[in-house]
Amino acid sequence: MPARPTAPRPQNSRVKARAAQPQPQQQEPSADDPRVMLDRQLGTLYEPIPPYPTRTEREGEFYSLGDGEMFLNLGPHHPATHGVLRLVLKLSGEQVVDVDPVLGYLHRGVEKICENSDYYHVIDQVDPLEYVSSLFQEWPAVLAFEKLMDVQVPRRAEYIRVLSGELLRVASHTLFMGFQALDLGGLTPILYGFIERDEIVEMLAALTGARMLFNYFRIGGVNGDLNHEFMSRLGDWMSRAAKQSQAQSALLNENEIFVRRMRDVGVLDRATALRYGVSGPNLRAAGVPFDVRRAHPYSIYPELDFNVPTRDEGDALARYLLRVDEIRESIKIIDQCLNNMPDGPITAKLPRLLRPRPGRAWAAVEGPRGMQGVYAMSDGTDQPYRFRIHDPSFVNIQTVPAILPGGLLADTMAIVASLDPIMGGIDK
Amino acid sequence: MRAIPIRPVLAYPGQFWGRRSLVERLAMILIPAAMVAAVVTAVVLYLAIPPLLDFLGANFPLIRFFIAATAILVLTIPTAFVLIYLELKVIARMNLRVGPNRVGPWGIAMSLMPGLKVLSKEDFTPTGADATVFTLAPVVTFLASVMTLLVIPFAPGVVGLDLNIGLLYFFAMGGLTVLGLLMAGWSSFNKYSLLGGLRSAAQIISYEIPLTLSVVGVIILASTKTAQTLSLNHIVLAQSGSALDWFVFKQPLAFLIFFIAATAEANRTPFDMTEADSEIVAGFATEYSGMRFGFFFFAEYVNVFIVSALAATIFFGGWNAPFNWPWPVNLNAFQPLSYGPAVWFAVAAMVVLVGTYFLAMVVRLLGGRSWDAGSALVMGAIVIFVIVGGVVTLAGFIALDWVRGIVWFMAKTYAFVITFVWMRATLPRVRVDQLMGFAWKWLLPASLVNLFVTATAVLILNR
Amino acid sequence: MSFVPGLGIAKGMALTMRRFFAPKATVQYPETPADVAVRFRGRLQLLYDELGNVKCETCFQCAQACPVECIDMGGFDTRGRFHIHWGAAEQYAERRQGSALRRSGRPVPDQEYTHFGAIDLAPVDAILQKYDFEKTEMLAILESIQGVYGYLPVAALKRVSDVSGAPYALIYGTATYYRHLRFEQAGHVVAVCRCTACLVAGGSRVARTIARELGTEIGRGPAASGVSLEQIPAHPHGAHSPLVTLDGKTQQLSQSGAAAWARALAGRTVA
Amino acid sequence: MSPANILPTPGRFPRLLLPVATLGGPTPPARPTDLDAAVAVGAFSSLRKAIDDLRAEGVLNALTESGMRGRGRGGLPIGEKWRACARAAGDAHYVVVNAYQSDPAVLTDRVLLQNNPYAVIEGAAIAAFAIGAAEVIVAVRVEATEAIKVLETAIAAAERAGYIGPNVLNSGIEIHFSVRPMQGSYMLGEETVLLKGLEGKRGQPEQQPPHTTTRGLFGQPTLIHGPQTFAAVPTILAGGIAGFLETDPRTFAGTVLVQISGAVTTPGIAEIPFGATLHEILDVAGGVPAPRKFKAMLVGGPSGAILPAEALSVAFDHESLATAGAQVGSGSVVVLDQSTCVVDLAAVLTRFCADEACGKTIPCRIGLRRLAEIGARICEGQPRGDEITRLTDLSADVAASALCDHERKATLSMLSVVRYFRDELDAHIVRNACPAGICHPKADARAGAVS
Repeated sequence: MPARPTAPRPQNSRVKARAAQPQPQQQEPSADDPRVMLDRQLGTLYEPIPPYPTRTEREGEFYSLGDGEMFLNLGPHHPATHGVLRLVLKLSGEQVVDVDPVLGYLHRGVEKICENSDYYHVIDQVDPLEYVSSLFQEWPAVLAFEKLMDVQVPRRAEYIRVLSGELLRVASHTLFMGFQALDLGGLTPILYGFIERDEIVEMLAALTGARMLFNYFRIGGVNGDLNHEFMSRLGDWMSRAAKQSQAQSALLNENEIFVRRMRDVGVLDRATALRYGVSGPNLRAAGVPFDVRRAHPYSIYPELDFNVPTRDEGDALARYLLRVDEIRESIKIIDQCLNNMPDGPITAKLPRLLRPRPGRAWAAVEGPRGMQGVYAMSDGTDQPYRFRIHDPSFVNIQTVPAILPGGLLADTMAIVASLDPIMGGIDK
Repeated sequence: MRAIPIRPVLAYPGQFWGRRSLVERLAMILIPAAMVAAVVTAVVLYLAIPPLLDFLGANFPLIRFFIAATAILVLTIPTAFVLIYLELKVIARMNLRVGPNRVGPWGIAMSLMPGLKVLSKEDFTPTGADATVFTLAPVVTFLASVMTLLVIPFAPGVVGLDLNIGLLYFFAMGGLTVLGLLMAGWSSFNKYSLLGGLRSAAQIISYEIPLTLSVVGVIILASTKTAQTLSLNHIVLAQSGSALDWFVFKQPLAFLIFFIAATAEANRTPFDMTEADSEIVAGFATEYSGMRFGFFFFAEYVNVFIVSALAATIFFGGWNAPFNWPWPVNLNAFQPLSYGPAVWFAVAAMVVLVGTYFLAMVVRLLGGRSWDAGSALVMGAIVIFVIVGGVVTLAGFIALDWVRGIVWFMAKTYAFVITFVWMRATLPRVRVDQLMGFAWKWLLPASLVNLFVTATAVLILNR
Repeated sequence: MSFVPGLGIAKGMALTMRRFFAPKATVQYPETPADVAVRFRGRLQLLYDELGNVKCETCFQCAQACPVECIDMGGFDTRGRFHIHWGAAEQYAERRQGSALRRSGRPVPDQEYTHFGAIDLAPVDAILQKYDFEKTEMLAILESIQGVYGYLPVAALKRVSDVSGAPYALIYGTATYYRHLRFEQAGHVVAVCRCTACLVAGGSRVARTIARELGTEIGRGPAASGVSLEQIPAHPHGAHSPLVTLDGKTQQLSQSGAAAWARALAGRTVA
Repeated sequence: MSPANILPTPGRFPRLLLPVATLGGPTPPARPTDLDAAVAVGAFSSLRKAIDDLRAEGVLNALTESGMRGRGRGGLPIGEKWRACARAAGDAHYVVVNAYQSDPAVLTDRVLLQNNPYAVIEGAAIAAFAIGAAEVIVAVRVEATEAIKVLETAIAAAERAGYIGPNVLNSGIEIHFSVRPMQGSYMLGEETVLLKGLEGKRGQPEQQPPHTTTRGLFGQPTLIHGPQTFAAVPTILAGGIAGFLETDPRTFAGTVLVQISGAVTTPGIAEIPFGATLHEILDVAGGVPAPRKFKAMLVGGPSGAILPAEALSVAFDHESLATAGAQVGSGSVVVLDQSTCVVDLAAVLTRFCADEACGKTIPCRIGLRRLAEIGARICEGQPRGDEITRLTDLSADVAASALCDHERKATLSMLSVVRYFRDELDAHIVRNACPAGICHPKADARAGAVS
């Protein structure tokens, strides 16, 4: 076979012909042609005033600028908004005059999805909502379905649920302390927070198999029993848990700059908190000792003794210190759970296909950010007819227009961080 | 042999160059370039030396100033890189992290990377921005902070220009940086930068006054010793002798005020309002990118270096040793240059080459198989240079006083730099109005009181 | 809240300085493998169906599509051929390191191959040079490697993957698909023709009895007896059917005689 | 008589592909690779005609008007296919001659290449010219050593003479030929699998559309046909469109090579025009010798169908075979006599198709294996209750979700047994008896079995 020339072969005729044709001329100049002039009002600063006529009186009043005032878009793409939250601030100088929080950037219609999935599938649909503490989302869903199908959960499963829930509460609060300091400019607490949270999350991975979205609770119990790896890690962590969180808070609680930035900032008093329906640490910091574990007891909380820390000032510092106290309480609860953990099965007997009787059920749980509730309605088929999720952060974020005006721009960060909102739960 | 059908050649980088690692590519470019440069400079020097010498002799001071100015400008960039690396590592260590350790041995090249990245990025001007002011702002900021280095006495003879109004010049140039920040804030047509610019103006102006007043006390003390009280060199000379003569022990309150005001001046952590990440995104530098942002980035770190240098000079006796060495050691017995430069050069070359190979073997033995020949050699060369450098500086430290001066000066300055970085790792940010209130209500009165007390003390004691 | 103004800040600074000297929490991931919990559900691994054979046909489509080449397979495939197992699926460190080095153009250090059985890789480089490292010539490259070594050693495949830059999954996929490429040294080869004419003449019964006697299947490779059973690709014209050849030589076999012949062959090689 | 020899066909059958001495036809050149003799008989004249006066557009029009169909399994009109490939944009176009005869028993392409290489080369060159391809790849089986030798010498001779190569008939067009021997998998016969093999990848078929005419070899537009299609193209352009239509307007234009084997007096390869009936094909091979009686005919290779005596009147072309439940397939016709058990043969054929499946789609990988198990159960006499309904449903699913022709046609053998030999099937299932005596050996029926 004669060796063929290895010179690169010319394109075949048709391709060469097409390349030789003159390129079509561009008629109108492209958008980024420098000669194209922007519209004439370049001189005035851009104001994010919506083009459509104002729909409500409140919106009209918000979007009318006084003299010396300007709008500032804080978010949705902003380093300190805990996810995709947009706050339209009306500033006069650095003073915040009015706020309009815009939500919905993360909305994907989870409640509608749950209506099209069977009862098992709903549980892991609910996990990514409040992703920092996903067990507390599964818990109310599972409780509601158990009420619908009146299933009796074995005691050992209840204890394991409380144990893993309280562990996750500690992890969530540690992370909160880190983010609060980060929003005020401290670089180190966020790292300490993540190191401790990682230890707890690794432990939960040994128990449930996942680090963040656990999908561990089942209707009538839990997915996996305690195993040696989980118990050894838990024991190791318990021995130094109290000392660790104490050291972490020492860095911040007495730090003058931190305290001066947080005291009397974003005061949420009893009346407004109750009027907005706030729940959880933000409410208890305003002096109302409401805790779902005590007010509407569920699972085995009545048998556990722990007290509900409350503070009266209602400012950002109070909310922060309250969460530090709650970590201590949770560690006490975990200790009690470990000491009197009963034996027995971890799940109740259930048919493979769940068709609960037509009816409605409401169940609520005390999550790290407040009352997580689920209102499930079933119509006898294997898919829930309606699956309403009550998320505490959604309510907490509504109080922002009430407590933000009056403070400075720097305070917005402190206040929003102290409310500890999770956008996944807000937008659902 | 079956014919291989021809098909479109995929865009695949040349086998040879595409397969070389970064180290090999650098070596293949740098080594030949270095050799050529050495030969060329040798030839030029040989030809140009005689006429050059007498021209220099004629107008020496002008040449000296010109060399000093370029030296300072050239030195600021490496100091900035060292500071960036120092900050990355120290903050990481404090966060229980390890910090950069992948790019280059122990992550040394990590500070180089942002520098190169900033050089390569496109720096565009946003629409609506005032182009000229937008472009000039970084220049003003960077030059203002670099020019202050001219008057700082690094060592007895080593000072850019020994102005007799050194301190006044220093504060004048320091004040210019705020002009740059304002220009940047206003011109980038972005609300966040506007806020950042205004904050920086308010902050630096309100801290300028306590800063200058706190230094006046030192000037009064220095006037008891020397005539030219404003010249930094003379302030350092005034503090010669043992550590007890340093002004920090005579002016403790002034030092405290100076330190707080200096952190605000350099926009460092408790007071980094102008570039508050969590509040106004990146403050005045929000719209900047590419080398313009690079200037702001370096200006910040050079500022930290300058402020620590000034603190060391005024309060901690610049290049004075804390105590003079009781057992005098002199090296005049050992006159290295007496044997003639050729011998000296040969000895040095021998030591370096043998050292490199020996250490390369040691590295290969200790490091195990993960070190291939090339990087072991490079590592050996680095270690031998470090050792030789150490020995030479030690000899210099003992023999020459300006080497000793530089070492003490750098030690003190970097102690201050580390404290600034330490504060950045720990403290959260102060609110703007608290910042202002603190300056006007606390620092200003304190500095006035300090001034009054020092004045009366000098008056009474010197009578 | 302590009354001394600077105390809180000082305590904070003291804590950070203490932590400066404390042992660090970072785990250098690729060097020290992450200690993943036993019950961790995020692990990529093959599942078995109720009959106990692997659900996955190991056709390597996913491995070839994976941009970072972190998917790899082990165990037996549905045709019973044994794949080289890369160790526990979450041991990504060792493999990802190799592929990361390769994609960045840096040479992968040699010691990666040794635990696959050291062979002389010079002929492989010669073959790659001849085909100009062309990924599309993979079939020709594999055939020449089999020509040199008599089978396809894994070290050679790894070498081809590293030098030519073709993802290992592509090479492994091609190597396991074509019947004439084999992974074990070929001992005696019994070939059976399964063309329609031979099938009509009872060829499949003969093939099945031989397979049962030799304890292997067509294309599975040598079983305990060391004899591998292959399929004749095309019926050479002129040969009578059903056609059975031993190492190329045709055998006169009837359906009944096949079993005895095969048992004798297996016995002879084993004994 | 070895299956590779060429059977003489009756005079009225047109002689297009094999230049074999027929009663009264032109005498073929002594050596197939003798270029001058071939040119004398008219080789490469159509290529010159195409390049000089017909131009690319003319060639496409001529092919469309002739209504010529592909000889492969699809049997689609090739005019449209070439035009689509010509129009498709791509960096480079390719022409692939698929001479990889995957059916182990069929040697038609190999014999064609040995006897008439220049027709195939000229046809491929015309195709390359028509669609603007600069590269023609001939994929052949490694075992066809004789065909490869002949083909390579023919290509070298043609290149030296300037008919192909860098400057085709000094018209400035470049057409380079290369021969690629392939081996290793039955599936390589399918066109997209062959392309994967040429690219050195795992041989698994691709979704069509996009057809290979728009995204083929290396993602560029590729034209793939068997050697018989390419060999017929020059005769169309030379004989003019009319020459083609004279044979029989109602059937397809052109002829196809058929491999006749099994219980016939003279097994071999015959050139049969489309439209000839199975009976005529049987007569060409001399019919079934005296002691044996004709029972059935396996048409279409391993994934073909088993047709009974009544179906002998069916014409041998794509549409009518499809109605009879068979396919042209690899062009193999196997004649079966009384001694073969049709059910056992169908089961074995399905087993073969299941083993050779590439495994890309689940119905083909798992479905065919279950079908083979059903066939095996029937033969071994442990059938489950509703075997036939499960058989037909499963076959329908497998064929419906087919990704390539192998999967689509693999179920034909079992279905044809259900359709035509229902009594023999029931004998196996109900009475657990095998009329032909293969599945359950009865003492007396053994004598007739073919050893």
